[in-house]
Amino acid sequence: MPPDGWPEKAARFTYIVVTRFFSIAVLLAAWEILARSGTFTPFQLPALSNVLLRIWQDAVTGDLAINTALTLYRALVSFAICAVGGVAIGMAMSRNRLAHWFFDPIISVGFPMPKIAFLPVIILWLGVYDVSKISIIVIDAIFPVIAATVIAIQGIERELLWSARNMGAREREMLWQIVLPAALPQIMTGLQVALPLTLIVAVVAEMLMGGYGLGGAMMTASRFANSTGVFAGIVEIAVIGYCLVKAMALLRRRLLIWHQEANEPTTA
Amino acid sequence: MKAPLDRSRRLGRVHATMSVPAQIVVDQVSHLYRPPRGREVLALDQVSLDVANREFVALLGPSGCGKSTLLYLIGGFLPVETGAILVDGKPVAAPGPDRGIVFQHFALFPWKTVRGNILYGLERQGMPKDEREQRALDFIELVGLNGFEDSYPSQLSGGMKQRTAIARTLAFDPKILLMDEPFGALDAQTRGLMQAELLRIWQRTPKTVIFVTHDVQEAVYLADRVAVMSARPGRIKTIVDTKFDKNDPAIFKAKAFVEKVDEIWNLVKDEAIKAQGKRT
Amino acid sequence: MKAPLDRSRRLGRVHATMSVPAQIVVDQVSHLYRPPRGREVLALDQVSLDVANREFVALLGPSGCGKSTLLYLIGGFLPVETGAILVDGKPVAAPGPDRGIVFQHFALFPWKTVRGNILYGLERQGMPKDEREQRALDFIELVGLNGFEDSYPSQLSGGMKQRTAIARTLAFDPKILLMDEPFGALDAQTRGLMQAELLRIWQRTPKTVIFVTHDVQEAVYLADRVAVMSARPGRIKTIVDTKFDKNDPAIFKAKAFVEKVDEIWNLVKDEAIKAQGKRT
Amino acid sequence: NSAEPVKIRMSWVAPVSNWASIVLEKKDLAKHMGKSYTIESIRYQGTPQMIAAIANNELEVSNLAYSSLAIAIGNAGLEDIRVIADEFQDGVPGHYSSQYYVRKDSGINKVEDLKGKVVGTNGGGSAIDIAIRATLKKHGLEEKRDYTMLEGPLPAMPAMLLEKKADLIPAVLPFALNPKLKEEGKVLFEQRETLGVTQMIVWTARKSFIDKNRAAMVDFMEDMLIITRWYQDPKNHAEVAQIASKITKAPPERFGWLFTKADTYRDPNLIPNVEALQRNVDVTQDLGFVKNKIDIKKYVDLSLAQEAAKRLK
Amino acid sequence: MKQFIRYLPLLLLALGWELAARLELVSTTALPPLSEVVVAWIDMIKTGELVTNGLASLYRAGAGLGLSIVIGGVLGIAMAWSKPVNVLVAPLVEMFYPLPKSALIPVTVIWLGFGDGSKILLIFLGCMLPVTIGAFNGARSSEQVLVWSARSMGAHKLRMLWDVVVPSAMPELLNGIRTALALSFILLVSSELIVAQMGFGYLIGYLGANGNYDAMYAVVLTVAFLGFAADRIYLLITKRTLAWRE
Ligand SMILES: Nc1ncnc2c1ncn2[C@@H]1O[C@H](COP(=O)(O)OP(=O)(O)OP(=O)(O)O)[C@@H](O)[C@H]1O
Ligand SMILES: Nc1ncnc2c1ncn2[C@@H]1O[C@H](COP(=O)(O)OP(=O)(O)OP(=O)(O)O)[C@@H](O)[C@H]1O
Ligand SMILES: [Mg+2]
Ligand SMILES: [Mg+2]
Repeated sequence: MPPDGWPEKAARFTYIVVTRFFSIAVLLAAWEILARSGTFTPFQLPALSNVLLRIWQDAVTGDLAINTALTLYRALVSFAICAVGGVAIGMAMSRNRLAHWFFDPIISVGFPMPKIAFLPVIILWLGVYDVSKISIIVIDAIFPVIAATVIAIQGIERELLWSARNMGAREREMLWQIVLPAALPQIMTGLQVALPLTLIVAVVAEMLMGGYGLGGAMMTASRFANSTGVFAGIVEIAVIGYCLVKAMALLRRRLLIWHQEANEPTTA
Repeated sequence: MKAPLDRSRRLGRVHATMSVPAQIVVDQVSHLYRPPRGREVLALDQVSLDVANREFVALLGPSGCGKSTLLYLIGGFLPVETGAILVDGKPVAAPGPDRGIVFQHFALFPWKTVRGNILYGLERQGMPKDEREQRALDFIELVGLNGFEDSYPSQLSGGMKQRTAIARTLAFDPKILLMDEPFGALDAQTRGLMQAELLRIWQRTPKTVIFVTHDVQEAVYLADRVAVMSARPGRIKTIVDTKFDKNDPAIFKAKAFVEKVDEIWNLVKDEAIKAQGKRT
Repeated sequence: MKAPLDRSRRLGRVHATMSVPAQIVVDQVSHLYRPPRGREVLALDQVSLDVANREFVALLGPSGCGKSTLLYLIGGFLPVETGAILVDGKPVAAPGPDRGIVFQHFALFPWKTVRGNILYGLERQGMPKDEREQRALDFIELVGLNGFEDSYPSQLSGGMKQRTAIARTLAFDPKILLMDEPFGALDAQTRGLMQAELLRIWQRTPKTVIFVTHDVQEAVYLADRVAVMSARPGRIKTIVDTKFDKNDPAIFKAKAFVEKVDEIWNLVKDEAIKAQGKRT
Repeated sequence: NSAEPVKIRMSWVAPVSNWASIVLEKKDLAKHMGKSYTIESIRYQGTPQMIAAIANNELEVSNLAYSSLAIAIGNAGLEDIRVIADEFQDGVPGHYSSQYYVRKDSGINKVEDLKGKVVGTNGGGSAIDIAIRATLKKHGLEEKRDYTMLEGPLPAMPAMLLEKKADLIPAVLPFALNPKLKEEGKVLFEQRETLGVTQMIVWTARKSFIDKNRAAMVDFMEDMLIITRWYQDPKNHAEVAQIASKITKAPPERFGWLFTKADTYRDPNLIPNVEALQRNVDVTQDLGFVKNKIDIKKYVDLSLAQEAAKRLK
Repeated sequence: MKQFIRYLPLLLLALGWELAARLELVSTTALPPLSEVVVAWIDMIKTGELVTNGLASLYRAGAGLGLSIVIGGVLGIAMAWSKPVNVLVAPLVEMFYPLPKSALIPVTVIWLGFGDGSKILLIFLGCMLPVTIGAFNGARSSEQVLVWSARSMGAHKLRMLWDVVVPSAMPELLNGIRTALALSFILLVSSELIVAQMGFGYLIGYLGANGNYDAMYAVVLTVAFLGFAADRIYLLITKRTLAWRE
């Protein structure tokens, strides 16, 4: 085998990009063709090219950067709270009977509760600024993390816990050094569910409460029947979301390099 | 409720008949597994066993007779529900680094490399960094895993995993060693080397060892006493003295040795046949 | 690229020198593990081995030399990247029920009971319900697990898991048996019983068997030929003929038998020492 | 000619105050319902969804605020939309006009004092939102530069004011009746002071639909006239309060004001105030919500309501 | 008694609510005391509208959830085990995951209108995310020797997926389904809030628009209670399904 020269590398890279984005490209092409075919009015389905143009204009004026930064900030701060809080509550529930007693029914009730209905209360308590938005996001996205943590900890092989106890690990150390890594695969799954949820709820909260942010911009566009603006928002959120989801998957791969899933499945 | 009375009587006897007080006292211990679904299994039935300080006891018995269960109880992993287990005179309440255990299925941390697995116990003992790194290397060397320090358990062969587990437990130098078929997955030669190393460590830094094995020769060779367990529900059937000069290379051919092996072999055989008989 | 030429030459030779065509042909197979992170390991290096129809071959070798890897390749679980493996004249492409395997770590389905595990293969063969239920019971009986039919693997002792794995593979009666230290976790007696059963099955419904073991005696007793592998990277070092009358109860004491055991023991020992030597 | 009755889907947002939420309660008065047409009344969260539904032919008769009408025509390009009837008008003399409250103790005594304050709204571009912006603009105040807009649901507005989350809030019926609001708040201005009569909400339908189903639509309008008149007839007031109570789960006593002089004006002939509508749409355009001036007369078709009214003479 | 202690935290929560409202920690217009909510609830049960609206809602939630479990599960497993599926489908899934489903309404309305179809689609899309991620990650982590085991006993590829990959993925998959179950109730309400003639979300929407918060919270609590019951039943089933995990 000759050493990899740049042409091979470039070819390989192109190949990956082409295959990876093939389906998206097809979707986008279908969109443009459909919109231009005249089947729909621009209000129903604006052409992709116009939407991109609009995004470009927003980028030039700086609106895009501000809105994106605000939405991301809200989503990521909430995500951090969900990750830390969710894992902590989940761990407490698995290791402490009192915590389990307290949280178990509350989670069962709180998880499927349509929390939007409490919006007026939240606005009155916390206002419409970041605190209230972040609170709404957190109460919506923390549950998957808690649930995943609990079920992950239940599934840990008891010999692993014994092993650590045997080598002198104290309860606190066990949590960090054994329970957490052993449960990590499923906790990561919970986080992978929670991250896009935080983005979704961030946008929805912005839509409901107005103000800056991608959701606010989309809501405004939608009120003024500005479809191009609405679809621009959809595209922007899709791109940001895609990056977040990908980043999370990469992080997972890094953290779980030891795990079975790091290997490509054989004998498929 | 006559158990408490019984126990105190028995404990008295132990102290009276042995010059050194036993380091591990297993007193009329029974263990019943109650799985959430499926049948209950009485794994141990009134097992009693005393192991003196620095003694090396081998545990033999048919498959499923409760050997692992007994180690788990002494290790403090399972709660002692009937009977009592004392270590150094105190009832066992929880696992602790005074009792190192090598699990039958290794129980390596899959997210740590070979080195990381071995280092873990040392960190927990609070050993300084340089020292523990050195010690980990020494033990990797000892079990012949040089070059695999940074491999994850999933990248090791069965025997290599087992050797990692052995190294991990030996490295943090517990006073008491509980070993559950520690050499089961090793080839004859590596096994011989490991046996020699174990003996060397045992002699240099004296430890009390309880060693489960299926190899009668190994048991007789390594142990001071061999406890033979009966088929399920497990009981201690007989305890045989097996003190030989471990440093004699010709020991395996010695008549006394071969006879001991035969004697124990027959004891185990009876049990296995009984176990088999019970089924049909 | 001279492999193809080489191979065809070699295959020719095989057919010429053996009266029956080999059922399993392993031809100059190498295997390199490339883990996602960590070092690459050359587990097998140009291994060649032919196993005739109905032959019983034992595989011996130091820990980590690639025995399991070789079985995985023959089983069709890992892709053959260099060299070739033919079974019944066809290159191995995928796993199939013609080659039954007993894994070193059992690989029982944790969500199925003992019975469910054994039934699984039979269901896949499309055996009628009554028949397969009966057959599962027979094999549970054979390995002495009556009473544990409905236990989950997590509720079994090490040896019991292993016996379940053996029963599962024997039950669906594959033409070729690949067994990776199948008796490693069994006590001497149960092991003896299992050996006898295996031989009985092998003689009654003839099979080709490749059998990895660390017990030299067992290898010599069971196998027609014993292949000794060298330390990593694994190669086949020697193949020794070991045809004895398996039905002679005194065989273990026979001079010829003991000599064979010694011969092979020494071969393995050299390898293990080499493996050890390599490290230091 | 066709035996199948025409399906008419009607939209509503707020119960009781939108006709579509209550007309079916008196369907026994209707003469043609079930024969030449049928009604489905569908609740929408807001106008954006209605505009999308109209565009997709999912909604035949929609109740749009004047601002939404301007947006539907100017931004969504719904050129064939037609105003066919009135729903209610704000500020008609002798009737209610939306009030805008501040706290008594806030020190805000005139609109100019709102500089730097927080102003509550139910959402940018709504009829009320535009009224606020227009009023404040008249007094020289611009959003963002001079005041902050805070969005919240209309029912929560009194609480937002009283809990000091907002300094000015719109009070529409029935939330304006909150006793604590009356006690601790005071009216800073009424909508009519700046906008005069506001044609708040109109019914619209697409021209294509009207043309195709003209006869059925006249039948429909006729029945609607009968029903809406019944509701506004003072002698039915007790029963009306019962219906409102059943729908909103609020006690009937709370509906004393409903369809009286204390309520906003509803035209008995369902005829909208086109002149006011033109003014309102112009304000919307002034504030920049739609680009171009809209000549609203082109989008009004009162023939249905007039024909129906003739039949009832 | 045991059950009582078990659910005591809920009682505490309810008490907290009642107190917060009675002590006017928050305006009672926005959060009426729980006792009044209960009164409103009893009224609505009597008139039967909770039941009729509930049935309409449950049908939508059930259909959306069912679809998301089947399609999401299959997709997740297929993405884990088939390269082509992964390459083709994964980018789309990854793109649609983080989209607020309500933002997609303009698109879904074009195809499905504002009827049950678009609501079910919305619930389906929203619930699919956790199921797919759970199935994907669970399927990727199934132990290789188990897969090999099944294959060597004659299971063909699809069969092996069903027999080994699905059960190995079960813990994660089930957890994903639990999340989806919860989300289905939330999404149900938000989709019905947008446009509806019937359903819990419709009730919540117009009661809220009318400022009738005690009746609105009665509906919210009904949804929460149904979700709670579903979650409890679901946990029971999970416990049985995963009994093999000691
Ligand atoms: N977690 C468990 N739940 C239920 N039963 C169990 C459990 N673990 C072990 N048993 C039962 O207890 C008995 C003793 O098991 P144990 O593992 O102690 O045997 P062992 O002597 O170590 O056998 P082996 O030599 O095969 O490892 C067995 O019959 C087994 O079925
Ligand atoms: N998944 C893997 N990734 C990387 N390396 C591996 C993997 N599996 C095995 N190896 C390496 O391949 C070599 C051979 O492993 P194999 O399991 O075939 O040995 P073995 O002969 O069966 O040993 P044992 O008797 O200890 O079971 C070992 O050195 C091991 O480190
Ligand atoms: Mg055991
Ligand atoms: Mg192996």
